[in-house]
Amino acid sequence: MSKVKSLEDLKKLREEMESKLVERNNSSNLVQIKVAMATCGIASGAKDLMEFLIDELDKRNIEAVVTQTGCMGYCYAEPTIEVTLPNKAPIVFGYVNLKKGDEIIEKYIKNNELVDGIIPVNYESIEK
Amino acid sequence: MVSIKLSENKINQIKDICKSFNNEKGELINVLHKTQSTLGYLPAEVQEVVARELNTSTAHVYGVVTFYSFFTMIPKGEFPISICMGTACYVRGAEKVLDEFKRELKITVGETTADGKFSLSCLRCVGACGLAPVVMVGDKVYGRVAPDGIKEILNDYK
Amino acid sequence: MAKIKKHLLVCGGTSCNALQNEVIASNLKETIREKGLNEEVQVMMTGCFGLCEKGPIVKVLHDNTIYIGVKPEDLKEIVEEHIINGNKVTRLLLDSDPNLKVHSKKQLRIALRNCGFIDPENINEYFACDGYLALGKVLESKDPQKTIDIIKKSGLRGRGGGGFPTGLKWEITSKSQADQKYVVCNADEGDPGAFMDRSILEGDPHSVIEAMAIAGYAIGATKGLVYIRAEYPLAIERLKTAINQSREFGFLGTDIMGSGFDFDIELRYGAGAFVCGEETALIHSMEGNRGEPTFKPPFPSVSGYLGKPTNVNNVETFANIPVIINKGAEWFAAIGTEKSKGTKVFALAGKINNVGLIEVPMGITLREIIYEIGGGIKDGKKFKAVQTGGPSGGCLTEVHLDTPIDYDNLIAAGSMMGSGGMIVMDEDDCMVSIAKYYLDFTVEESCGKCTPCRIGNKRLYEILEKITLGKGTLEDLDKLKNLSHVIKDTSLCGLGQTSPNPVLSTLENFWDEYIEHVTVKKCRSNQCKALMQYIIDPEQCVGCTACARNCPVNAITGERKLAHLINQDICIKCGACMEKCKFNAISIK
Amino acid sequence: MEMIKLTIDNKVVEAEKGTTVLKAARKIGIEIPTLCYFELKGMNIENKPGGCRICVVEIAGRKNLAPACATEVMEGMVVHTHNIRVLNARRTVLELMLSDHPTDCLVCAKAGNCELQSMAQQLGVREIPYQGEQSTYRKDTSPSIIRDVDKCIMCRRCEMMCNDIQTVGALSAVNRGFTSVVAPAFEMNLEKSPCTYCGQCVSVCPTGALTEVDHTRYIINALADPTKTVVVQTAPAVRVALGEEFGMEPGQIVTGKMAAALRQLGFKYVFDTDFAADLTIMEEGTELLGRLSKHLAGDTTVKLPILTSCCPGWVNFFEHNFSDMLDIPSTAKSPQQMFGAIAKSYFADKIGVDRKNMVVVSIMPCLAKKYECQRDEFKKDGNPDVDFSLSTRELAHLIKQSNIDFNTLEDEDFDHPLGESTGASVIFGATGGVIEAACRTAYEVFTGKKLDKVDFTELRGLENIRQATIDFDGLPINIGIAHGLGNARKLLEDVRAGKSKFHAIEIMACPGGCIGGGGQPYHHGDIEILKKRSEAIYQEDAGKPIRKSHENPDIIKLYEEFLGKPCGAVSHHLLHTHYFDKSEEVIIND
Repeated sequence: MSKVKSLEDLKKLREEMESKLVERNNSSNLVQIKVAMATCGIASGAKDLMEFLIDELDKRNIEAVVTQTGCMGYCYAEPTIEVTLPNKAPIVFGYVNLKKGDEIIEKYIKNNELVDGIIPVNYESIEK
Repeated sequence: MVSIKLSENKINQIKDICKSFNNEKGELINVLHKTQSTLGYLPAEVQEVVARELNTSTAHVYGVVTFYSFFTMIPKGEFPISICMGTACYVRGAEKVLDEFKRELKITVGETTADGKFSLSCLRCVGACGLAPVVMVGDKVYGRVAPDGIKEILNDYK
Repeated sequence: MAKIKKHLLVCGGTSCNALQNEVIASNLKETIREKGLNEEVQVMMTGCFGLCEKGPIVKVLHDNTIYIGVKPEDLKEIVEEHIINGNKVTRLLLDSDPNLKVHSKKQLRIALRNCGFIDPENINEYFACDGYLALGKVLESKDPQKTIDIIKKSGLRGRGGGGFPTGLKWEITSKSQADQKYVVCNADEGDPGAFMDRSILEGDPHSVIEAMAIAGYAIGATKGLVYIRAEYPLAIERLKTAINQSREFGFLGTDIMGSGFDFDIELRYGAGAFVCGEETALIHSMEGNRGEPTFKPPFPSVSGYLGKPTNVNNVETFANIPVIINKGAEWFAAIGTEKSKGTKVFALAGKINNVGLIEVPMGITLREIIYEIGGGIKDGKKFKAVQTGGPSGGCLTEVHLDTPIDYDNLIAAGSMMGSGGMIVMDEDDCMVSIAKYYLDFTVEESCGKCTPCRIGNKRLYEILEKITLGKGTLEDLDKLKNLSHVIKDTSLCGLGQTSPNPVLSTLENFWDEYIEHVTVKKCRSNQCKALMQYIIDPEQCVGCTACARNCPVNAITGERKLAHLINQDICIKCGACMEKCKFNAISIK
Repeated sequence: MEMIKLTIDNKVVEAEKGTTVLKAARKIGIEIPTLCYFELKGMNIENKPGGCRICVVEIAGRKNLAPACATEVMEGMVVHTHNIRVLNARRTVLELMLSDHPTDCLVCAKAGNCELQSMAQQLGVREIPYQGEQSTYRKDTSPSIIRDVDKCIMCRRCEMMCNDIQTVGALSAVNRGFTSVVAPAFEMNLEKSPCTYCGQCVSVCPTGALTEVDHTRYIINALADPTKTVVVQTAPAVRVALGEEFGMEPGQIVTGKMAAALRQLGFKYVFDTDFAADLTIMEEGTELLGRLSKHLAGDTTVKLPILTSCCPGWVNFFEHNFSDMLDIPSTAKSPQQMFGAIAKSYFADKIGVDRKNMVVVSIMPCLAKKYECQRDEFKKDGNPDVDFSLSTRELAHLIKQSNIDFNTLEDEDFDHPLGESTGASVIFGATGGVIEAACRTAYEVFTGKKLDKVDFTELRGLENIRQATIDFDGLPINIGIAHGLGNARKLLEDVRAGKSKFHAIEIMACPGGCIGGGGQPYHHGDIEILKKRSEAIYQEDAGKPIRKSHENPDIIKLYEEFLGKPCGAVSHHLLHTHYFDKSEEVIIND
């Protein structure tokens, strides 16, 4: 890994990373899942859930990236995950145990059918 | 003459820890953290060795050990049980959970059961307020614990 | 391929009129079925939208349309016009309410901007979110004072509790002359019920690292220290990972981004002492000593860690810095109130439906937080108080619900911002017991150095305990008041100067409850065991013996099939009998 | 120096920048009460934790009250030291302190000298409204010091003395909050800690938490026992401080009254430790010259510098901390122990009393002496050379108990032969005195010449560490002096590192030397008292007809009749000792 030597270098690096993300978002069949893995999430079983999702999506031949992320703020509904289907807005699901995880794969990811436990995003983020 | 009764192996472990912090007095708290995580607790003899290695007084080391609630001079149980006493847990009934543990284990806070299996302590907030009341056994977090659910938790370790 | 193409979401938050939501959902489903769309349109109940005052809410997912105040008779129009014809029903649109337009969502995430969005262990994702750009800009400007000016102009105040202007603190430290200076990040989050800093470090550690480097450049320090609670293993792990990544890319180390500026960060661990959140105590703890505070001045910005000028800021304060640099002081200063700029992260907990981490603009009201973001009180109980500022804060009541929250208003209301704990209490919480709980905490956490805090808080606790045991007198209430004022007035550090706040604010706001405890010996919340009695109603009791069998101390006597009796001298008031009674024969008096 | 103008209680005062409000107020006669604050001005001893909160004052524009002891003056500051807010706060703080303090003042060892008691009087506290749990701890009695820390008010003065000044490290604040207290490691007995019994903690403790072990009752019993011959010796520093206990001005020399009082108390023989101090010079001086000569002759096995060994606190200190250098100090016993050894041999034989029936009592400015006289190596068949050591304060109690009006006593002399002393022995009581006395004798013995001027003023003073080079007729002798164990540590570390250039070093454990000993009347932080005691010591020296130890006629006689020559066989047996390794030992225990 080479060191970033100037602001220009950094800006290039950012563009590169941004375009990778854009590419990912524009992909026609890539499912993106973020698992909230802060202390409350892990305490509620987010680690097991993440492993489950990775294994099961693989087994069921669904092209997906599962990544960890920090606290989404919905502590009451841990574990929580955010699922982004190709060309769709992200949806946050709460109370996702393994059974619910399975249901999300089968119903929402495979069939675009929503399941219980959706948490509407109730915050604004700053514009980048 | 004060005598220190510790196995050579343990003394060397402590010395190595001190050395890894350049035997610096200012690193006392880091040294104590590392030592406690290695030996499980910080009995008097261990503090004597740490004091000597860091070239400070044993009284100073003891003063520091007794100031911070994280440090303990009593060996904890095989499965240390910690009840979160953060406000969120408190208003959601942590005290009742604690009382139930006390009754069930027949020990009070800061003690270890006779068989060395369980010890009981209270924690400040672990930051899992969404799951209040929260109990930790070792590193495992149990959320939404009710007084009648504690037998079940203990059964996991029996 | 999936048949379902469109989704309609109905808010299922418990604080909206739950019954109405049910009606809306089922009517909507019916309408969809009538139109023969049930194969391709799905209707779902969801969690709270945080727009409770405007409910019921229906959201059309595919084009992100939110309808507010929806009535059953509106549903047909929504389905026909919007779902089938693709024309939005403008009169019901969220945007049609001009008041809501600005704050259509109550929360604004600045400090938490990347939490739950990026992978905290992947620096590349941080780059994609303008990571280290602010540091790059600051270094390129070659003007530390300019950076300080931006922070000053932004109006950012310390998020750790005190609310001291951050830019001013930086300026003082920058002007202190020394061969070595330090930047310290206070991550010894200790308020019971607060976990903002932990979440930031777990979710976005790079923003804190970046901000510390910026602060280092601004004040002329090359060393940074993070003082972090040892009880936060995950945060420590992620921070370490992030520091290593940052070093690999050259954002820490020597000659950062070719600027000639050197900066690196080390970790120091706390060991379970709340008082170490106080900056002088924190510094003594980092030096390997007992975490006892010392009198200020000298302030750490003049003489701190190892006697050198030291700038101490907390995690959340730092998390705001890169955004302020990137988006400008004016942008930041436009958010919030006149004297409190930006947003504040709160850990919303207690008797509330949506326990969670929230970030709201300064100036939001408690009502908005509790009823709209928090989804109201759990189990439909009645709101009683909200405690802010942890053991240093106070309890606010219904009369404060519409007060805009900022540093100064909270102090005026007898509480304080604190680090951001926000605990909601309902009618079941006894306010004397709550005050006692906080004093118990303070007694436990007082360092013992100064008399008023060491002994005074203990005496406060003892008086409160006496009251909860039904032995209090009116004179005790006077003692509580005088003692509280003296402790605040004479204590050495912030801990003692604020520790009586829970007592004073409950005395102020719940005087009736105190009076009840000491005069008629009654606890209206039935929390003070000594003040209550479990009574068996002989009319209701069928003599099933369930209560007697479950009483742990054999306080209940009575023949089978005859009314039972609780011996009050033996009863320990555990409540087991009441739980077991199937005939509602046992009540609390 | 930049001057700051401020207003205190409506009076304008100008004070130096950096001064505290407390000191600025004192300048205009406003005495703000303090408890934890402690200062020995000019000795670099200051305790300023700002913890007791008794000295709080109101400063306009500040939201809470400020401790006067720790708040620096600022231009235009407006201070109120006794308005209603301040008075209520101060009184409440004191009431809180008293609510966690035993009220057994009637029988407390510190009664009458207790700063907490005085404060309660001063603030007119008549009841303690805040009652509750009191913190209780185990009482700990060591050979010299009693810790009754139920009475500790966490002023931290003892901790400061033990760590910052003495660097002994026996004490630290331990625990937290209400249970916090100052204690040795593991709250174990002082006896098991590295405590040197220097007693400086006792001398600064404002309450009865730290006091000396009281032996007066044993003395009364011994004096009443017809089978016992009770002999007393009094140390040099006692005579310049004892008067304070009877209302006299500090620095009053009461040698004659003291001798009279002791005789009236019933001591059969009233002797002077000064005699033994002269003897010490003979032995230690000879040892110094012996080592020096060998060193000059090129003997590399001889170690220099030689360290004085008359201070038992200091001996304890190096046994704990410098056990690798036990061969450096002089082997000469302290004057107290030399006296005991001679009293129970030479003198006992002379008057035909069996040593078992002789009780030797010492009056010392010191608490470590209590421990020293109990050491096993100073016993013969279990019978100690010195049976009891009383502090100056205990002697005063004893005199008061015995209905003696000290102030009106006629001066009396010491008895013979162990009461004859020189000016050289008197100055043992002040820092630098031992080495000055040694120089007076060593110079004359070494050079064979008479000293023109016996005053080595370059060795006197109160600076922490002093050094001087004395010209031994062309041979420069480098002398080092330290008082206070922290200063001693610095010199000793140089020696350990091979960097020391000294031939001889005098060390006294207590700041100021014995005049500031742990057994002296409480000075409550008044440096003037120590200075006056020191002046009195040198005044007593100047007034003595004989001012060199080797000219003491009774010492000369003692060598002729009994000891033979200094450092000879009898001396070696009776007057020299050896030291023990008291550092921690690791016992490997699998």
